Amino acid sequence: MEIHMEYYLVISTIMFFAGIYGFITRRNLLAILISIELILNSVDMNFVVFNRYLFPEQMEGLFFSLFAIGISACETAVAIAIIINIYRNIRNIQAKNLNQLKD
Amino acid sequence: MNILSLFVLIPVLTLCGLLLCKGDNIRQIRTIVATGASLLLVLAVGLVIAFLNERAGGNNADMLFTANAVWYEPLNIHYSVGVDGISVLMLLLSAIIVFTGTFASWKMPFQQKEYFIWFYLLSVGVFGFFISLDLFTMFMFYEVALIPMYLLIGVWGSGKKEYAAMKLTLMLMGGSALLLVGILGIYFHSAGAGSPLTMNITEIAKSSVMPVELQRWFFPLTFIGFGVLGALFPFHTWSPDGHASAPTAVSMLHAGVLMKLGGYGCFRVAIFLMPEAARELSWIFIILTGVSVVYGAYSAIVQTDLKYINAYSSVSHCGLVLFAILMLNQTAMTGAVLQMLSHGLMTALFFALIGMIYGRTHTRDIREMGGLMKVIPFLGACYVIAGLASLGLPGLSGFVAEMSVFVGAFQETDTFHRIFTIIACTSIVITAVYILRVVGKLLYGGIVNEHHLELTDAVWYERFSVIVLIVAIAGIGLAPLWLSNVIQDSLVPVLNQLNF
Amino acid sequence: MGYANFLYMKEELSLVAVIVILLLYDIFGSQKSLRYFQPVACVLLLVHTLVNLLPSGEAVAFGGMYHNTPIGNIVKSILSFGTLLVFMQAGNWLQSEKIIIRRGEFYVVTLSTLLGMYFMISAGHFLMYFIGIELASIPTATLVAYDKYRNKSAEAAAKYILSAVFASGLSLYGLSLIYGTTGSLYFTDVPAKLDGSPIQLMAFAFFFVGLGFKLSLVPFHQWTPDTYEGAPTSVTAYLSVISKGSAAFVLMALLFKVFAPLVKEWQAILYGIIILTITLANIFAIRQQNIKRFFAYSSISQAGYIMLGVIGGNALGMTGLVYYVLVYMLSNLAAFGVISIVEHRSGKVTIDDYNGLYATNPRLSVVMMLALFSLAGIPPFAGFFSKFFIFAAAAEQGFYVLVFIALLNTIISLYYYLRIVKAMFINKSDAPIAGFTSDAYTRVSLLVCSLGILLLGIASCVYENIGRFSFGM
Amino acid sequence: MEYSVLILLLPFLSFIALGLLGTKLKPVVAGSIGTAVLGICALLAYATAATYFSMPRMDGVREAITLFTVEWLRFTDTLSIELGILLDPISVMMLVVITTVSLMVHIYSLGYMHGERGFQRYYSFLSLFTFSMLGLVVATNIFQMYIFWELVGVSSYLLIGFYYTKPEAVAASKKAFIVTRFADLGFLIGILILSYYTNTFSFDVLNAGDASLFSKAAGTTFMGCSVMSWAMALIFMGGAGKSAMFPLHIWLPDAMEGPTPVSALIHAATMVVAGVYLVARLFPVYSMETPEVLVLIAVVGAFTALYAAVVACVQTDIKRVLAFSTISQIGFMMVSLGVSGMGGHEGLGYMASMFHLFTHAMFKALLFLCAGAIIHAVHSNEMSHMGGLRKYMPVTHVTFLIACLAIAGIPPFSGFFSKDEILAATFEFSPVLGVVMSFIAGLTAFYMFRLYYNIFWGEESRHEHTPHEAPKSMTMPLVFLAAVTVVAGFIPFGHFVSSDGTAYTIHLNWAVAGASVVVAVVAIAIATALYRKKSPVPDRMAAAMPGLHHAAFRRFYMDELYLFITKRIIFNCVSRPIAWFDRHVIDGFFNGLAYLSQRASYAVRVIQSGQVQQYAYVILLGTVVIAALVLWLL
Repeated sequence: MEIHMEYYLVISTIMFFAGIYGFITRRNLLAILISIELILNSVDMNFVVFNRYLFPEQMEGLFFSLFAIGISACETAVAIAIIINIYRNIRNIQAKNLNQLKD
Repeated sequence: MNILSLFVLIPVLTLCGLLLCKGDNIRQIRTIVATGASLLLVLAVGLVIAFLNERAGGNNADMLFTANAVWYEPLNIHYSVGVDGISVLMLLLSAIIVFTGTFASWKMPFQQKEYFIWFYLLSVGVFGFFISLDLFTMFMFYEVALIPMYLLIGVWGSGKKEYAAMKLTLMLMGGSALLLVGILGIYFHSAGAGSPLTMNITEIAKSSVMPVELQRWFFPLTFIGFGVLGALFPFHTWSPDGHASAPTAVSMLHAGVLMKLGGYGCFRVAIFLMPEAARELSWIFIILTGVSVVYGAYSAIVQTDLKYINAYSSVSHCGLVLFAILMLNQTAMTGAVLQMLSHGLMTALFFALIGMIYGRTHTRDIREMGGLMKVIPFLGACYVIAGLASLGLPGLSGFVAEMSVFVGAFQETDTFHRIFTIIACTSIVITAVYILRVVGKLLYGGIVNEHHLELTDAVWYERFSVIVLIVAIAGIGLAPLWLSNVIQDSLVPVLNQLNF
Repeated sequence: MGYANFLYMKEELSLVAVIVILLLYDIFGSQKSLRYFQPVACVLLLVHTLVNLLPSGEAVAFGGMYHNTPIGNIVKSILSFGTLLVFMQAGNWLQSEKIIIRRGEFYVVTLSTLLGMYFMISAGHFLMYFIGIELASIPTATLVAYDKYRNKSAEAAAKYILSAVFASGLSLYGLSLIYGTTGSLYFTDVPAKLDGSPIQLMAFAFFFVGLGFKLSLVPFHQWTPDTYEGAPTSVTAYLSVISKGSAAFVLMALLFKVFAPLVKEWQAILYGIIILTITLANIFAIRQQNIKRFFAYSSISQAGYIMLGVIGGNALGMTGLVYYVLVYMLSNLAAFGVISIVEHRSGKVTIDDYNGLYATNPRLSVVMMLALFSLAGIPPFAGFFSKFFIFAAAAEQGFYVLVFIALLNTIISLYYYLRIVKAMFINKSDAPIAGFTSDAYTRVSLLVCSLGILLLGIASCVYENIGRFSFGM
Repeated sequence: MEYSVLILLLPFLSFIALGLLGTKLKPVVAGSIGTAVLGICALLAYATAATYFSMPRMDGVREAITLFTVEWLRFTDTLSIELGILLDPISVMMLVVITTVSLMVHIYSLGYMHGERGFQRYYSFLSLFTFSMLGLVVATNIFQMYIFWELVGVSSYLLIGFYYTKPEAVAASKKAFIVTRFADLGFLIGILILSYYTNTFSFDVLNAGDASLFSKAAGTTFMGCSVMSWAMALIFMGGAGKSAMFPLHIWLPDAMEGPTPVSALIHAATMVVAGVYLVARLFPVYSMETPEVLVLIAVVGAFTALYAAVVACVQTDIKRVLAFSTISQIGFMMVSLGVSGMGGHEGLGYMASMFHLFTHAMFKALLFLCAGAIIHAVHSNEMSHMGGLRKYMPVTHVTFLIACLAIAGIPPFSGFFSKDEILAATFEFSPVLGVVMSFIAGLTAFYMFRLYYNIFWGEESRHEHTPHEAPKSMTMPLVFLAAVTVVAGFIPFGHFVSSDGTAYTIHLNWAVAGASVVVAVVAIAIATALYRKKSPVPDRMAAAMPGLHHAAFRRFYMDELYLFITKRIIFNCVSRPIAWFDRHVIDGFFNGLAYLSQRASYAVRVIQSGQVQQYAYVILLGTVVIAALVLWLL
C-alpha cells in the first residue's frame, strides 16, 4: 500500500492539536512539557514529510527537523530543571499553583 | 550667533547656572535668575528696536533675523528661526512675564533652585516656540513648555494641586497629540511631487500644495490641538483647576504666555498653512469660540475663588483671541494679537496680585475677605487697575484689543458672523459684572477677618514686578498705534494666503 | 565554501571569544580573582563592542545561511552596548549572598543569549533564525530562574519557558507549512513563492506568534508581566530591552525581506495588534503597584509603538525603529538601573515606596525622571525624537488614524509615568527610602544612560547614521 | 486756540500726579493743586469760548474747527480712531459748563471733604473725571467719544464708590457701572454698524449732511427696521444709559451714595447729560436719516420725565429727590431734541435742549451743593431730620431758593427761559405732548418746593448740635452758581448754539410761557399749602392712595425688577447653571474618561489570571483569530 503524504500530515496535525489540547488541559507541569514535545514532534514530522514528498532534491527539511529535535531537547532540559526548582520550593508541580504572579 | 538663538541660549545657560549652584545658597540662585531674566528682557527690547530699525530701513522680508541649520537631514528638519512683527511682540511679552514672574517668585517656601530650573525650562520652550519657523522645532519647544508645568504645579502648587497638575498635563498632551497628527499631515503634503518635503513654515506656505480634502482633516486637528492650550471650549477645563493650583509665577507664565502659544499656533500653523480649510471650516470654531467668550465670562460670575475667577476670565479672553483669528481679516487678527499681548500682561498682573494677596491672607475665597483696600492699598489699587484693564477700560491695553477685534469682526457681513460678533460683544458687560463683583467683595466694604487688619502692603520685589506689568499695560493702552502697525504689516503674508 | 566565510562573522566570533574567555575564567579562576569578574566582563564586552562598532559591508556567507547587513551591525552594536550597561548594573545583585558563587554564569549565559540574537539578526535562512531565537530564549529562562531559592523567580521562569516553547511550537508549525508551500527556507528564495494562498496566510499567522511572543505583543504578551516581576531585576532589564530590541529588528527584517509579498496582510495584522497592544498594556499599567510589573506593561506598550516603525514598511520606519530601540534601551535601562539599586539597597519595589525619593536620593530620582519622560516622549529628551520618527514613518504611509490612536495612548502612558514622578517628587512619605550612594558601575551606567537620553535627540548624527544604512521594502 | 489742548492735558497730568504721589502729599496741597489746575482750565475754557464765539461766521454759520487730530489706532484702511479736539458751538458750551461746575465743585470740596480719608485720591479722581468729560465733549469722532465715554463711566464708578467701606456705596458704584456698561454695549454695536456702513467715525463727515454716505446701508433691514435706525437707536441706548433714561435710569438714584459734590458734578451737571450731548452731536444724522428714532427719543424722554417727576414727589431722601429731578429734567432735554427739526425755527428744540442743558447744569449743581451743605450741617439725608434750617443757614437757604425757582420755571431765573423754549418746541411738535410736558413742569415745581419747605421751613427736628452755615469755601461756589442761575437766562443762547449753526433769536412764546408760569405758580402754591407748615394733608393723601404712593415711593419697583433680572435670571438661572455645566458636564466628561480608564484597568485584570495555560490559550486564540481575519476579511 502506498502511503500518501496526506496520511503523515493528518497524523502530524492530530499530534499538533493533541499537544495543544494537552498543554491547555493538563494539570501537571511535566504533562504539559510532554504535550509540548508532541507539538514539536508534529512540526518535525511536517518538515520531514514535506522534504521527502515535495522537495526530495534538497535536504533542508530534514536538517531543520534534526536541529529542532536537538533544540527541543535543550528546552525540555531547561524546563525540567526549572520544574525541579519549583518542586523544591513549593513541593508540588501543579500548574495551578503557579499563581503568585498575576494581575 | 543669531540674536534669536540667544532667546533659547540665555534660559538654557541660566538653567545650567542653577544646576551648578547649591540649593541652599538662595542669594546665588537669585543672582542667577535675576541676571537671566534681566538679560532676556534687555534682549527682547533690543530685538524690538532692531526689528523696527530693519523695517524702517526697508527690509520687507516676511521673516527677519533668520538663521537656518540643518538638523535632521533625512527628514529635512531644520533648526530654523526667524521673526516677524507678531513673534517679536510675543517674545517681548514673554520676556516681560518671565522677568516679572521671576521677581514674583523671589521667595519660595522650599526648593527654590528646583523651582527656577523648571521655570526656566518652561521659558526655554516658550521662547523657542516663538522664534521657530520649523514645524518640528516649534512642536518640540511647544512640548518642552508643557511638561515642567506638571512639577511646578504638583510640587509648589496649592489646593488640589496633584489632580490639577495631572489634568492640565494630560489635557494639554491630548491637544498636542492632535497637533502632532496635524503636523505630520502638513509635513507629508508640504511639497509637490519631486521636490523634497519640508517642515519650514514659510516654504510650506509658499508651495501650498495640500489638497483641500486633506486640509479638511488636518485643519481641525491642528486648530483644536493648539486650541486646547488656547482654552478653546470645551477643552478649557484644565485652565481653571490648573491656574488655581499653580504657584503665582507659574500661573502668570502659563496664563500670560503659554495660552498664547495656542493662539499663535492656530494662526501661524493652522490658518497660515491651511487657508482653504480655514475659510471653509471657520464657522465651526467661530461657534465654539463665541461660546467660549460668553461662557467663560458667565462662569466667572459665580466663582468664589480669586484664581478661578481669573481663570474663567482667561477662558473668555482667550476665546476672544481665537474668535478674532477666525474672522480671517486683518483688523480682527490684529485685534487677536493685541488681545494676546493684553491678556498676557493683564492676567499675569492678576495672578501676581492674587498670589501676593494669597500670601498674606492665606485664602483665595472672596467670601472670606473684604475691605482689603484699607490695609493693602497698593495691592488693592493695582488690583483695581488690573480689573479695569480686563473689562476694557480705554487707556489700558484691553480696550484697544477688544475694539480691534469687534471692529474687525464686524467687517464680515453675513448674518452668522454678525450674530456671533454681537454675542462676543456682550462679554464686555459680563466682564464688568464679575470684575466689579470681585473688586467689590475683595477690596471694598468692611474688613471681614480681623487678622487681615495686620496685613502689610507689598514689598519691593513685589512692587517691582507689578509696576513693570502695569506700565506695560498702560503703554499698550495709551500708544497702540505702533503696535498695531507692526502687527498689520506682519499679517500681510497670512492674508495673502487666505485670499489665495 | 571555505573557512574564509567565518571572517564575515567577526562579530559573532569575537563574542564567542568573550564567552569562552569568561567561561574559562569562571571555571579556572581562583575564588579571590573572581572578585574581578564584573570589571573583566565589562571590559571584554566593551572591547568587543568597540571593535565591532563600525558597520562592515554587506556580506553573504555559507551559501546564504548568514547574511550580514550594515544596519544589522548597528543593531548588534546597540545590543551589546545595552548588555554592557546591564552588566554594569547587575554587579550589586550578583554580589548578594546566595548568588555570588554563581556570578560568572550570569555573564556567560547572558552573552550566549546575545549570541543567539546576533544569529537571528544575521540569519539568511530560517534554520539559522530558528537556532538564533532559541539560543536567545532558552538560556534566558535560566536567567529568569536565577534566584532559585525565590519562588517567584522559579515561577516566572516556568511561565516563561512554557509559554516560550508553546509559542515557538506554533511558530514552527507555521514555518513548516511555509516550507511545505514554498519549498525553501532561504530568505532570498521564499518571497518568490509566496502567493498569498490561504495555507500560506495561515502559516504566516502561526509563524508570527514566535516573534510576537518575544516582542510581547498582545495577545502574546501575558507571560511578560509575570516574568518581569519574578525575574531578578537585571534580568528583567535585559529581557525588556535587549531581547525585545533584537526581536523587533528581526521581525522587521523578516517582514520587509521575506514576507514582502504579503504586505497587505501583515500590515492589517499589525494594525490591529498595535492598537490592541498599546491600549491594553496602557490600561493594565494604570493600576500597577509593583514597579517592575509596571515596567513590564510599559514595555509591552512600547513594543506596540516600536511596531509603528514596521507597519509603514519604509526606510524611515527602519531608521525610526532602530533609533527607537536605542533610545528605549537607554531610557529603560536608566529606569531599571534605579529600580535595581533601590531594590538592592532597600528591598522596596512598589511605587508607593518611591514616595519622597527626591528628598533622600535626588540624583536617582532625576535619572528616573529623565527615563520616564523619555519613555513618555517628552522633549527635549531622546524619547520625544524617537517617538516622532516612528510616528512620521507610519504617517508617511498614510496611517494617520493609527498614529492618532497611538498618540491618544501616549496620554494614558504619560499619566502612569507621571504617577512615578509624582511619587518621587510630590508625595510625602513617612518612611522614605534612606539616602545611599550607589556603586561606581551603577553610577557610570546611569550617567551614560542620562547623557544618552539628554543628547541623543539633540545630536542628530546618531539618527542620520542609522538612516544611512536603512532600507525599505 | 491751540492752548485749548491744555484744557485736556492739565487735568490728566493732575490726575497722574495726584494718583501717583497720592498719600505722599498733604491733603491741603493735593486739593490746592487740583483746584488750581481746574482754575487754569476754566480760564482757558472761557478764553477758548470767547475766541471761538467771536470768530466771524462763514456764510452765517458757525464753523466746526478741528484743532488737531492724532491717529491713535488704525483698524482698516478707512477706519481709524483719531484723537483730537473739535470745537463747535456745543462743545465749546460744554467746555464752559464742565470747567465751571468742576471748578466750583473743586473749591467746594476743599471744605466739604475736609479731613476725609483719601482726600488726595478724591482730587485725583475728580481730575480724572474732568479730563474724561472734557475729552468726551471735544471728541472729533464717535470712537473718541466712546473712549472718553468709558473713562467717564469709570471715574463715575470710582467716585461713587469713594466711601468704599460703605457697602451701599460699593453696591451703588457697581450698579452704576454695570447698567451704563450695558447701555454702552448698545452704543458700541451702534458705532460698529454705523461705521461699517459709512466707513467713518468722524463727526465732521457724518454730520456733513451728505446722504450718499449712508447709501450703503440703504435697503438693509433687520427685523423690519432699517439698519440705520438700528444703529442710531443703539447709539441712543448708550446715551440713554449715561443720561439715566427709563428704564436704564436705576443707577442714578443709587449713585447718590457718592460724596455730594461728586453728585453735583457728575450726576447732575455733566456726565448725565452726556447722552443728550451725544444725541445733539449726531443730531444731523438723526434728523435726516432716522427721524423715527427721534420720535423714539422724544417718547422715551417724555415718559422718563413723567416717571421721574412722579417718583420725586414722594422721596424723602433729599439727594434722591434731586436725583429724580435730574432724571426728569434730562427727560425734558431729550424730548426737546426729539421734537426738534433741523435748521432755523425748526431747530428750536435743539437749541432749547442745549440751553436747558446749560442752565440746568448750573442750577442743579447749585441744588446739589446746597444739599451737600445741608447734609454737612445735619449729618443726614432724610427730610425728616431737617426742617427750619433757614435760620441757621441763610446763604444756603437763599441760594437753594433761587435754584428752586429756576428749576420751577419762574421768571426771571434761567430755568424759566430754557424750559419755556422746550415747551414751546414741544407744543409745536404735538400739543398733547406739550400739555404733558407742562404738567410735568408743574410737578417739578411741586416737588422742588416740597423739598424746599421740608428742609428750610416746617418743624425743626431735634439736632444733636445746632446746625451752622457752611464754611466760606463751600458757600462761595453756592453764591457764584446762584448768580449764574439768575443771569443765565438772559444770554442770547440762540446766537451761540443752534441746530445748524446760524444765529437764532429766541422769541418767547408768551402763550406757552404764561401758561407754564401759571402752572408753576399753582404747583408752588399747592406745595406751600401742604408743606410750609406741618400739615396732615400729605399723609392723608398718601393714605388715600396707598398703592400709588407706595409704588411711587418704591420707584415703581424698577429696582426690584432689575434685581430680579440680575440676581434671579443672570446669576441664578444663567451663570450658576453654566458653572455647574462646566464643572459637572464638561469637566465631568474628562474626569469620566479618566474614571473609565481606571475602571477598565480593574475590569481587565481577570485576563491576567496568572495561569500559564490560560496564557497559552490566549496565544492560540489570538493566532486563530488573526489567521481567520486574514483569511476571510482580506
